[in-house]
Amino acid sequence: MIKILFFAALRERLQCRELQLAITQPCQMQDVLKQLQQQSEKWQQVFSEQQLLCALNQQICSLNTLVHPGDELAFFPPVTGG
Amino acid sequence: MIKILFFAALRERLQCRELQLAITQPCQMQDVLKQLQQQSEKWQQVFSEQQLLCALNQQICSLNTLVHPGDELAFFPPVTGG
Amino acid sequence: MDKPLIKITVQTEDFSLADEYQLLANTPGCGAVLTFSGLVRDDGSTQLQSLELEHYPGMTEQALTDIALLAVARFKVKAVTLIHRIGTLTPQQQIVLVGVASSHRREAFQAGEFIMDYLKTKAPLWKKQHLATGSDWVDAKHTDAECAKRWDLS
Amino acid sequence: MDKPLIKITVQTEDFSLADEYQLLANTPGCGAVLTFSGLVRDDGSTQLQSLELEHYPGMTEQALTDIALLAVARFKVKAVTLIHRIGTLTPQQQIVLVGVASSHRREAFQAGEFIMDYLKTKAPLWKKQHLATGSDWVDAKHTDAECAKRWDLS
Repeated sequence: MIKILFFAALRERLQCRELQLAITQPCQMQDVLKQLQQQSEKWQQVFSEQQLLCALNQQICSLNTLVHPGDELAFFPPVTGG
Repeated sequence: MIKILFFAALRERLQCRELQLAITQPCQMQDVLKQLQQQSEKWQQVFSEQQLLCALNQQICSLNTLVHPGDELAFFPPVTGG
Repeated sequence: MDKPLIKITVQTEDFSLADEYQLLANTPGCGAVLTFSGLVRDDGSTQLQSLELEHYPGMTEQALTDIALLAVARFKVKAVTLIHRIGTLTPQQQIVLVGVASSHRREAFQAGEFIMDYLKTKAPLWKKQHLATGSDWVDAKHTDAECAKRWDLS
Repeated sequence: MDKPLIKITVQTEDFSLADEYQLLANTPGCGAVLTFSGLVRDDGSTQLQSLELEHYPGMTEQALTDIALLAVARFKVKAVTLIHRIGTLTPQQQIVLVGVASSHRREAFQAGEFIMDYLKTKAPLWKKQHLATGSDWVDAKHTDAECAKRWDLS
């Protein structure tokens, strides 16, 4: 299993703060993203419209980064703190 | 007459804080400087050894700047505030 | 060199700039203290009622610690304080504080600006503005990405 | 744009950074407040007992006002506070405060650094240090002239 978190505008549009996804072997961030997009037409649309960053275990990462079972992933819009 | 002020290391070495000099017509800062150097051998030495800035009426100026009767001049070492 | 002093906080409560300044000014061998604070701006035209700050708990603290460590290593500063507020803020309230103590002024200015530029593009914080006419998420600024690039961070 | 608020003081008394910060933070439309303070540094090796600050009364105030006006014109900041102490100071005491309030962070950082670089090469102030072993006038730093050159000031 992996834990996936969503924040800010993405969280609101998906109406989802967190979900679990079953993976049994390492894959790339982009494979996870593809699987999320296939959840529904709405998810497909939200992910295609929104500019996104992703993080693996609380570090910003690229879509090529390898994901292992037990990891914590997150997707979110470009940050606007400060 | 013009008023001439000295500050910091220059003031200490000349043992002079302020003096008046008689001028009746406009001259350059460097003419005033030459006259000061001629005061004594000690003044000659101090002015030749010390790196100096000068100001006319409380604005930093160059040695070519014109001086008029009634002006306030100052000579001092490079500044070290802040 | 003494071990650099790093203080990182993510909090809903307000902070006292005076207290944080005093702490920094007490850093041994310090000759320069810089503080930068970001406030909720009300430019009069937007009728901003409040600003809501969401963050990624855990990752925010980690990201702020990383940037403080980078700043210390790069600019050899003696102390860094970094406080970011979350939750609901109103115009003129304090959002963020960056404090730096160093031997000389140049490092303090550089470290302070580096930290803010980094934070604006890398720390997982998001602003939602509540106006009289409705609410919307603040868009990331292109200029912030440009600022971060100056330090080879993106 | 509102008329920029400029506060210049040359004084023997200490100043309160907290009070000056609060004043700057109240500037209408301000989203960023930067403060920089220079302290008497004791690096442990010099056995500094005190620092004496001499200045050119009248010209110092004029020079500080000029640089504040230049900073306001160049960086479009909303408020500048500039306080310089004179007289005898001991290690860890505050010497100088530069405070800037602006809409955005970049102008505040730039104006703050510009003001310090200018002040270090153009304001008629001189430091004499009293050590356990004797007293001497502090030499002007070549690096300060270099810093001022970055802004085309020399």
